[in-house]
Amino acid sequence: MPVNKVFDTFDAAVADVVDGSMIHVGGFGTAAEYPSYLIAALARSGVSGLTLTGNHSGFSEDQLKMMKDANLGIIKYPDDYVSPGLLVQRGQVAKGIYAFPVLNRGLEVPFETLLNEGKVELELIGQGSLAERIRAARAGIAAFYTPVGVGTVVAEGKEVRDFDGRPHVLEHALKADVSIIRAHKADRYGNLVYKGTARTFNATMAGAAHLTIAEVDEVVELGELDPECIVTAAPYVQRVVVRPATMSTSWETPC
Amino acid sequence: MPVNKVFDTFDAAVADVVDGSMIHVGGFGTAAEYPSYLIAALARSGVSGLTLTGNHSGFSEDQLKMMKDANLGIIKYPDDYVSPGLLVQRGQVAKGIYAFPVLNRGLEVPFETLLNEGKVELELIGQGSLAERIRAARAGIAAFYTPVGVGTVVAEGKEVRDFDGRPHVLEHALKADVSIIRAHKADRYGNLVYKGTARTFNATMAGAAHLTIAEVDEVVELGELDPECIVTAAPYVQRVVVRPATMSTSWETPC
Amino acid sequence: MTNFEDKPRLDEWSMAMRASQDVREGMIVNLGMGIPMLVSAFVEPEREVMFHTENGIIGYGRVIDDADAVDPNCVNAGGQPVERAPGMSFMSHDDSFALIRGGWIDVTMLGSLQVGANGDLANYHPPGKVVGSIGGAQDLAYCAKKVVVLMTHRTKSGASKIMQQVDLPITAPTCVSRVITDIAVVDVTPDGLVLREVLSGWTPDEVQQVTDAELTVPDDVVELSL
Amino acid sequence: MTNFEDKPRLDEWSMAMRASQDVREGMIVNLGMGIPMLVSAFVEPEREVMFHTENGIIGYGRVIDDADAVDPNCVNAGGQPVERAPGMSFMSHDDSFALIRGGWIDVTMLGSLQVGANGDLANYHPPGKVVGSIGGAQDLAYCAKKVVVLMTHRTKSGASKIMQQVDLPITAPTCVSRVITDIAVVDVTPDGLVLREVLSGWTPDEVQQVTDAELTVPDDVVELSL
Repeated sequence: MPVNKVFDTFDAAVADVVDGSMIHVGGFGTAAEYPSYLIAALARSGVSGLTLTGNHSGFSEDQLKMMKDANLGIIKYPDDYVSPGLLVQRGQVAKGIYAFPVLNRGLEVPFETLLNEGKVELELIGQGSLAERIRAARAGIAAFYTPVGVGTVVAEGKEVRDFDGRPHVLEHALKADVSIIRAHKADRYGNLVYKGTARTFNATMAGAAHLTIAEVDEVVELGELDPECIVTAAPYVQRVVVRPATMSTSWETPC
Repeated sequence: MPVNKVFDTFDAAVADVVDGSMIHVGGFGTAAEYPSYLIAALARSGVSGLTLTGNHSGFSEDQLKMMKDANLGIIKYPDDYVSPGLLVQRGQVAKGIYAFPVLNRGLEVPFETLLNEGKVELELIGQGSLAERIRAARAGIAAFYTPVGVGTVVAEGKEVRDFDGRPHVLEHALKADVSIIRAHKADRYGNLVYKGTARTFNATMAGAAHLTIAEVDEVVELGELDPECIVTAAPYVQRVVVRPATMSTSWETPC
Repeated sequence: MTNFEDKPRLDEWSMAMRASQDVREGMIVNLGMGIPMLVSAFVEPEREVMFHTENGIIGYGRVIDDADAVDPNCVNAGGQPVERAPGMSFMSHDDSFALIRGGWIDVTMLGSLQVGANGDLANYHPPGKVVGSIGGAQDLAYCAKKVVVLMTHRTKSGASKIMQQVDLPITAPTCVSRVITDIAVVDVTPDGLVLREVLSGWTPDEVQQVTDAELTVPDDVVELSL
Repeated sequence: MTNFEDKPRLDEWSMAMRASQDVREGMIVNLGMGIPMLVSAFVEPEREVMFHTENGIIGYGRVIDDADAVDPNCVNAGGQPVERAPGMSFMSHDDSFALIRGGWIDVTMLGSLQVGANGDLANYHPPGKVVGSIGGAQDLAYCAKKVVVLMTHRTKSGASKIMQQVDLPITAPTCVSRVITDIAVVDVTPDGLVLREVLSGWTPDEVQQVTDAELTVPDDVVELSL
């Protein structure tokens, strides 16, 4: 039987994600980079007590609607954009490991509200150390010394050691139970390519978990992806799901 | 004046490499992966007291000639293949940091001869830790904990610490003064793509030194390399030299 | 402290224009959110600079303001759509920060809330917030070869943002080498802050009056020109 | 110790053929130099296995023995030219070993000089050499989900290579889970070495006689079949 990692539905792909899981959530800042359908499927599954990692804690449904209506910026928000903030807003998240837990001005995002109420835990970490800690998990490195963060809040309680006369802080790998990521094309082995800046944390998180699920625009024939240009190699990806041809306009619709 | 990292000759590209430098030498095992013309230029320059890192310490001229004549294996050795062993044989190397310092059977390579005579120093390190130590230098990581090597010769004298109940050894970044590497195509900014398995240590070493020099088959117009498929980004490469259209058959010929 | 309300100030675009003078051909440059992101508009394409953005482009082109020309998969860290430029490449987030941490960024320009006389950078935690968002500025602040801050000289309520000692949580210690404000250019040196350029309409003494930190005024202080 | 010179032994190809039974569809497999590299010849393409090689291919095809079909830039870690196969990709050496270290190799098959009763692997430092070449086997031995050793049962001079305690420098401690030799298949278990399969023409007792380490012989020991 040929290897085939393609799942029929997002619901099936996340069905065995259990309460209390740690989940790497791909994406960075704009709608085109997030695994929206996988986030929606996790919202529908109702799984709770999650630890999420990612750049940003995300927006509530109302905030997204407002931003869509206002067309903030000149990049439009598609109707099927679901932010990881949905999981926060719905109380499914116990802890966040983020570089941007809150907006420094303006909107109060759901995570900030819950943090102020003492209902979620935060581990604040700079983007570079976050990315490297995730990469370390993929690469089997337990911990590493980086110069970044020494003397600031992110290094509190962490070991500091000098190398070549410069202090470095010890950061630990972040291996998740599940990585949910967005890519452009996949083949049935799970090889992935991305589209421009959607590579970001998506490629970083692939393989940094026991289970990596990729939401893709398209599955192509084996051999169609150029072996010189594959960004994420097949072993890192266990499941692939294709985004629907017809845009889903509510996260609540099974998909 | 437009940015242009392309040098006219290999001799010019290595002219300022000084005695006692640490040099990452790209390549892995077969002729097509080595920066032969850069190795030859270093041999001609006569620079000495070098510390070389790489997978393999390399062959002598006589050994190469023998292998070419015998046509060992079914991949032919081109006449312009120069092994890093040339630098060892000529006494230009003080120390080697290698995964394969010697052949476990058969030929005695120049490094083994000099090692037995006490004329060179060896730091033995497994391929994976070597690659990761070089990558760490490129990535600004001072040191990292790996499970590999604990309880063996490569971990002697190194710190060992448990993470998740498993012992790990602390390995330090290897930042060189110069990386000499081989790539397939470059543009004048220094972006690089490789050809198949020639990527190996060449891509690993790009940017893991203060000065990276790439020997390439071809320089293409800016914009011709697909931004989704560039393997080594421009900032990591300071100099590019194109291999000659007519094969050089002696390393002694200025080039 | 006098407010000097009637005195001239550079607007954000003019500050960016001044900052663009510090961007030279061949440099690898990272522009932080806010005013710094305006700088690229003043770097003509012939001056071959590679702009890096944390989310994984090295060598992007101009910021796009035509909705029809936008590619949602080619944006900078501020979410602005940018042009594809010849010689650019995409990379993952770990690779992008490896580039930063490895010391390959020649100059980063960052916004800030405060800068200390010793070069301390405090740009992530506004007063009154329970937490701040440290984002990607921290790696840039620790690892870029040169850190230039672009910020207004004072807060809206008139407090100096160049402090003898910052009183907000720091993003990175002793990392800033230059501050470009709406009225002056100040360098952080081993001997303290040195006033390099003063906006026309201000005297060095007046700049000092609106600055918490002590400024050295050298003989060769010049007028800030765009 | 009797030599049993007249008894049958598997040749290298037959050992590889036996080993190929342990390679199942969907597995990520790394084959070390020597006998292990022969294994891929016995895995039909329909059994979709991804062969990984340290020098940076995941998913290569068959070893090529036609000089005209050789691509010098598509070789395995032993320098053998290999076919491009659909679904393959190339990676750098650091990425290739990240894949190994991260635990993504299901099975690695390695040659060895000695294996200990506790699973110690000693495969890099031949007796009499001042140093050995540790190569890429170490990462595989520590990090692959399963380590299978393919080696002759004894040295040319007749010494057992399956040792109660290895006496050569080790590549990695307690990592081997199975040894396939030219006369037997032996598993390393928490209770010691267990004889699983014996080549026709040998009795379990005779295998024990040419083995330094103590072997447990379970009731279900079977004849080694290809």
